[in-house]
Amino acid sequence: MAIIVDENTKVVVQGITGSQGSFHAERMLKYGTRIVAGVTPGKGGNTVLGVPVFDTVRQAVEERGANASVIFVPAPFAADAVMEAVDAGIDVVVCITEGIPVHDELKMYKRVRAAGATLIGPNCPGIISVEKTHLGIMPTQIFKPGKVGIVSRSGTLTYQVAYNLSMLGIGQSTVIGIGGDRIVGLSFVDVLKLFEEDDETEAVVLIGEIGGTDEEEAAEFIAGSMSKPVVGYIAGITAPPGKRMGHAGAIIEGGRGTAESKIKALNEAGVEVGRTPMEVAKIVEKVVKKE
Amino acid sequence: MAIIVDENTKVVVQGITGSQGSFHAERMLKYGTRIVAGVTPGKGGNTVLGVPVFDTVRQAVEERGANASVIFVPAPFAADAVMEAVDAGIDVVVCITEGIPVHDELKMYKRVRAAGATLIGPNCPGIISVEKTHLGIMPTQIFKPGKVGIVSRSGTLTYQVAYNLSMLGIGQSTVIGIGGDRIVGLSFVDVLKLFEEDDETEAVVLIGEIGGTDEEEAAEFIAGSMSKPVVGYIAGITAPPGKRMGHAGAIIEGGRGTAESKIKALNEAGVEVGRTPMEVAKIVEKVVKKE
Amino acid sequence: MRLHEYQAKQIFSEHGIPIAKGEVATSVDDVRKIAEKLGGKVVLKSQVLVGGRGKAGGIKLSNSAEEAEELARELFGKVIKGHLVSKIYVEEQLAIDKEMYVGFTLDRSRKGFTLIVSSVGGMDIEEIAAEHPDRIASVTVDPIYGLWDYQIRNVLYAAGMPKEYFKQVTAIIKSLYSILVKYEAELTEINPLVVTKSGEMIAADARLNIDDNALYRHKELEKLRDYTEVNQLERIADEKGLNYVKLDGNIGVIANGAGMSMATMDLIYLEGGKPANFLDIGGGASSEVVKEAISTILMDENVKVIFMNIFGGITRCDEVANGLVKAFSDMEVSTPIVLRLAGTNEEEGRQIIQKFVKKSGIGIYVVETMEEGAKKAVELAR
Amino acid sequence: MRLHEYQAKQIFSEHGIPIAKGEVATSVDDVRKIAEKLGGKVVLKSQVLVGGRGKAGGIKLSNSAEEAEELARELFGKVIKGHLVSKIYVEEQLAIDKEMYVGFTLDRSRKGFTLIVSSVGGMDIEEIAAEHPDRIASVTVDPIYGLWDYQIRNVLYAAGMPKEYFKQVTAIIKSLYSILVKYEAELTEINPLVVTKSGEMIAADARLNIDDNALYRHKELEKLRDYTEVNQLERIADEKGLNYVKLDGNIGVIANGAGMSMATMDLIYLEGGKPANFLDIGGGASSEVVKEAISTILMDENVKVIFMNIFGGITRCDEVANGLVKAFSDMEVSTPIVLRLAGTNEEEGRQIIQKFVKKSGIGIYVVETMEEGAKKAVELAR
Repeated sequence: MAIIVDENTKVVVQGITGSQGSFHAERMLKYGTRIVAGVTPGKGGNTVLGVPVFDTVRQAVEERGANASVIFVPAPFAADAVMEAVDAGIDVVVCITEGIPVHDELKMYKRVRAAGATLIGPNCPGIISVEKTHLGIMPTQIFKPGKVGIVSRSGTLTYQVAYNLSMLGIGQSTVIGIGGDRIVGLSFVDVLKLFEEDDETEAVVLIGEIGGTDEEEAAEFIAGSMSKPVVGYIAGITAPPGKRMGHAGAIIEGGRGTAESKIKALNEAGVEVGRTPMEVAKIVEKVVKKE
Repeated sequence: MAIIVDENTKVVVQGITGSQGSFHAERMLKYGTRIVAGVTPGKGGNTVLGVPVFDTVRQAVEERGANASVIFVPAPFAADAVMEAVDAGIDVVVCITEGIPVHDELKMYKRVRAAGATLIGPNCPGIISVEKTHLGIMPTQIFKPGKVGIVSRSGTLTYQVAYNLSMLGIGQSTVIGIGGDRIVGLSFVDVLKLFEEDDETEAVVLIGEIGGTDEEEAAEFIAGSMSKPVVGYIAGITAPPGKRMGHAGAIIEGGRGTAESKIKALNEAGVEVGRTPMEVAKIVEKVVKKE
Repeated sequence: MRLHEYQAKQIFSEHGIPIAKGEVATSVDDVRKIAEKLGGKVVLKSQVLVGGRGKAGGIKLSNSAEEAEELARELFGKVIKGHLVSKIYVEEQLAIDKEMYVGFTLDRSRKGFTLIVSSVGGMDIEEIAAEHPDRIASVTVDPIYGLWDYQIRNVLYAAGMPKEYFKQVTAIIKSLYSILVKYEAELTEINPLVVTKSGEMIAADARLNIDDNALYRHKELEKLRDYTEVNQLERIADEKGLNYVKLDGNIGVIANGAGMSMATMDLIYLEGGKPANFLDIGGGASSEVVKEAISTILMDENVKVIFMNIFGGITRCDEVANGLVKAFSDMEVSTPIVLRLAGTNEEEGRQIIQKFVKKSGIGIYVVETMEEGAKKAVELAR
Repeated sequence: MRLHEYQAKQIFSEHGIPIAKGEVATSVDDVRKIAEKLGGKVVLKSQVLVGGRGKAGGIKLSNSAEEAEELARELFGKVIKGHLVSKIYVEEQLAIDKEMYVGFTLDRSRKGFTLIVSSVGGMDIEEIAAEHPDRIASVTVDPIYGLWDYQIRNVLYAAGMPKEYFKQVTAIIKSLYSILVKYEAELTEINPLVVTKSGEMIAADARLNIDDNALYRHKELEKLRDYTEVNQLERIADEKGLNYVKLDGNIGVIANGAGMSMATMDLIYLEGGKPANFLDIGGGASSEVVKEAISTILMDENVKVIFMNIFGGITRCDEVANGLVKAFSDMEVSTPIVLRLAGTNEEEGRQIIQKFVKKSGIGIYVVETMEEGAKKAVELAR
């Protein structure tokens, strides 16, 4: 078992003929991901990397049985791509695209939820169920199979922590980047629930950052409903209030959503929070060995 | 048991201070309907017919526990009233109002369905569970308790058929006017399902009219999933094609939705269709006696 | 409310949909002038609110201003499928390379607006569906989420639309949807959507039906209503707010509720009679409305008897009775009335009528059932 | 992108929200002329994109054109909370009877736009919430269904809004929501919303923040961006499409991803150093972007060392290495670089750097971990 996706997941890559799409599709194929189709409107009938390309997701579902999608289309067309995937009956949509307007993101979110599908991202590195499948843009070589789940708002920090864990000999079950935008498909709580129920996961690393209250809500859930140990990391302790730190997720507004408030909430929920990615890995090591 | 509403249903009347609202609220109260609140924005704090009036449905729900609503507000404000009711947590919304723009009706429909609530109407006479409760504008004196359910797209025809049934000594369980507009909250199929599961209903009268394909879909459901006998009536056999017959429900477009196609579909599903309301009542008499 | 082609085209054009050059004319003289301006090679299109006007002879091609004048003389005053031609839209002729179809229509069963596209056109959409099922495709737009590009792509691929037209036809479909939402239309279509020999895509016809219930929010459209088209009686009824359709029988029908009105007509037919009209006074009608209903029907000279069939719910029988009394008090009425009153305040209504009949002695036949009423009305009409 | 008050007010006014008479001035002379035109009794409001400008002395009342001129002389060139005053909005004074608050803001957790209304105003919304919790109310609008009247009513009743204001404030809230949707704002507010002694309701301030990601659909707004406000370096970075924030330390930071950039800054602090900036090259940066990032940071004279911390995912380490090489080849760089490369194409990247360092002999310190890198950078900055 793995959460959300596994070796049986049949993937369609939307935007497979673009430079990012083809580069990462090739990497995913190498990792063993079952990419059954690509979609680029107007390019239907071609083949890329041995994968048949269709004009529409509907065709990819009907003719190739795709049930998950990874989206590499540019921001102005990304919301449409998500809507198309959901409408075609895709269960899991991973949207890599960065820079999608927030009004579009809200519509995407609502549509996906109404359809009962799962949206990972946007502005995310995707999901990897280690040695089973990879839907996204992660540097797969850093992961090692094991029993630690990782959920993160930041792409690169995820890699960093996974890398440190692997160096310590601690493998991962599923690693999910939920995305750095203000409106994303999955919350920490959504993913923690899945890890809690997953037989292959024994501990979870939660990587948050300043802005929003998702970490605070996660702390509440952990305190009330998590039996598995959770280790935290929060980026942005030193970020000056009010300054915009890269993607929209990282704004401190009105004192809420500060690193302090998040770390405090997590600590109160019994979550140890590391000050550096390396420290996080060492705490996990301690926690996992204790088990 | 009765379907959708019963003697425990707690009703709020939206638009209770209007002339239609107060007239029919009084009639409902006399029938025994548990009207626990009225709502008219700006009139909160008053009392009408001994019923406390609130400014918002939310207040009526919080302070009086209302779980159903009957709406008498004018067409330009009716969609807003439905949205308000659903948002306040009302389970059953009966919208009497006629003349609501169809673009509004679509939004109402979608919102109610997303919330898992039940919308009866708009442009309907409401619902009566005989001798239990009445949410609407029906002439209650014509109904008699019994085991025949009635579902109808037309208000007055419903009364006519119920009247004829009562004259023959055949009582009714629940009578629902689903409304004559093109977009209404409940379809024939929705109601037939409920009657099929209702212990107090032994037979059903379905009163349709030209336009749309709701009767054809009902026929399909009856053939496949109904064990109880259904008797039909279709108005508009002689309506000239293309002419607009009153409310929007009654247009014949492109040959679909004609009285002939509906009667044929019902007959093929084993439903006997009466040519006059009286004939319908007589068929029901025959069917019920046979049981 | 259905708009005329020339009215719809103006709205289409304002929303970026290309149309041919043209102007509307109300006189032969106008037609000649416009045709001259457009260089003589024009189409004369009768502005009648009915489908199939082309086959019925309502559309004519002309090669010169003189010919246009002559054709206009024939067309004005002509009756096309029951509609009088009083306006002609004069348009430049297009060199047509290809005809297609695009349109949105309210979908009752799917609860949204269905976009229909066909890569063939120039005939009724029903014909296209029957003859070229592989060249027609549709998708229902959820009004909550609106129209998305992928839906258009899905339909265009499925309808076999040539790729070189995707961009233009997508833009047109998006404009059509904006118009649909902005004006609260229930139907809008372009049939045919034409590709000219020079590669332009042009709406060669334009249809836009607005939801009557929404007209109060679109006062600018209400002004476009064309009453010259409508039967005089229907126009009067409309101004009075009555739901009236003129038919060709001799039994005036007044009922409350469309279903009841239709059932009443059906009954009259079953008894061997013919209704003179459909008239639904709606729910909760006042005595004033009832009076207006009666006076409207009496304007129809064919009417020999009126059958009023009322089953009161939101309508109160006493109001109906009062309306009847008012009508008879204000007008001199010799037409007999068959009256059936049941439901809300039935007793009060009957008493009002009995009192009035006693006092005035006029011909109101009160019946117990609608079947009896229909029988009586048919009998009186003979 | 946050608009200036005068820009937002123009948009508000176009959408039917009443504003006071006023004009924007860029010189003392302009201020006097506008003040004269408005009759002397005016408010001078510094157009700086920061909250609390009133308390910080950015807003002045004047009773005559002469006084306005004098006050303008003081305000122009003044720095309010780090923002230079280069524009003053001159507005007629209002006879204020009552102050209130209305606004919409993106709600991440409820996935919609939250309407906040308070029947008291004239201070920060946080202060209102703290001091008058019973006079403030909110509701989240589902973007799929839009704003409905009942939601406004619910909020107005809950905020204790006097009934006589319902109509005006409802109209203003609806306009605000239209603006929010039309311009894809993430925040829009009126604080204070003023009722004058003569009973008019007027937006006395106006705030409108547009989603940067949506600006490509609103070219007309992009033109309104005021660069005089922004740090020179940030402006250059913005033109290059970089995500750069100037800070006051001496260690230049370049990383990929906002989280990684923040974590890198956090590490530098932990090691006792101070970052000179935040710079996120984003995902999938090309060598050109990397080169631009380095050249931008080198413009900051405080920078003594650059710490590049890259963990490649969508970003490829070879691209980053090539960018570094390009930067060093095109510019004369004496600033040492601490480089940490891991992830996608890590090996390729390292080889490019090794080759380059060998050939050119310049100061690039390649480290294995980010902790080590931070330590090294802090050490070099001393």
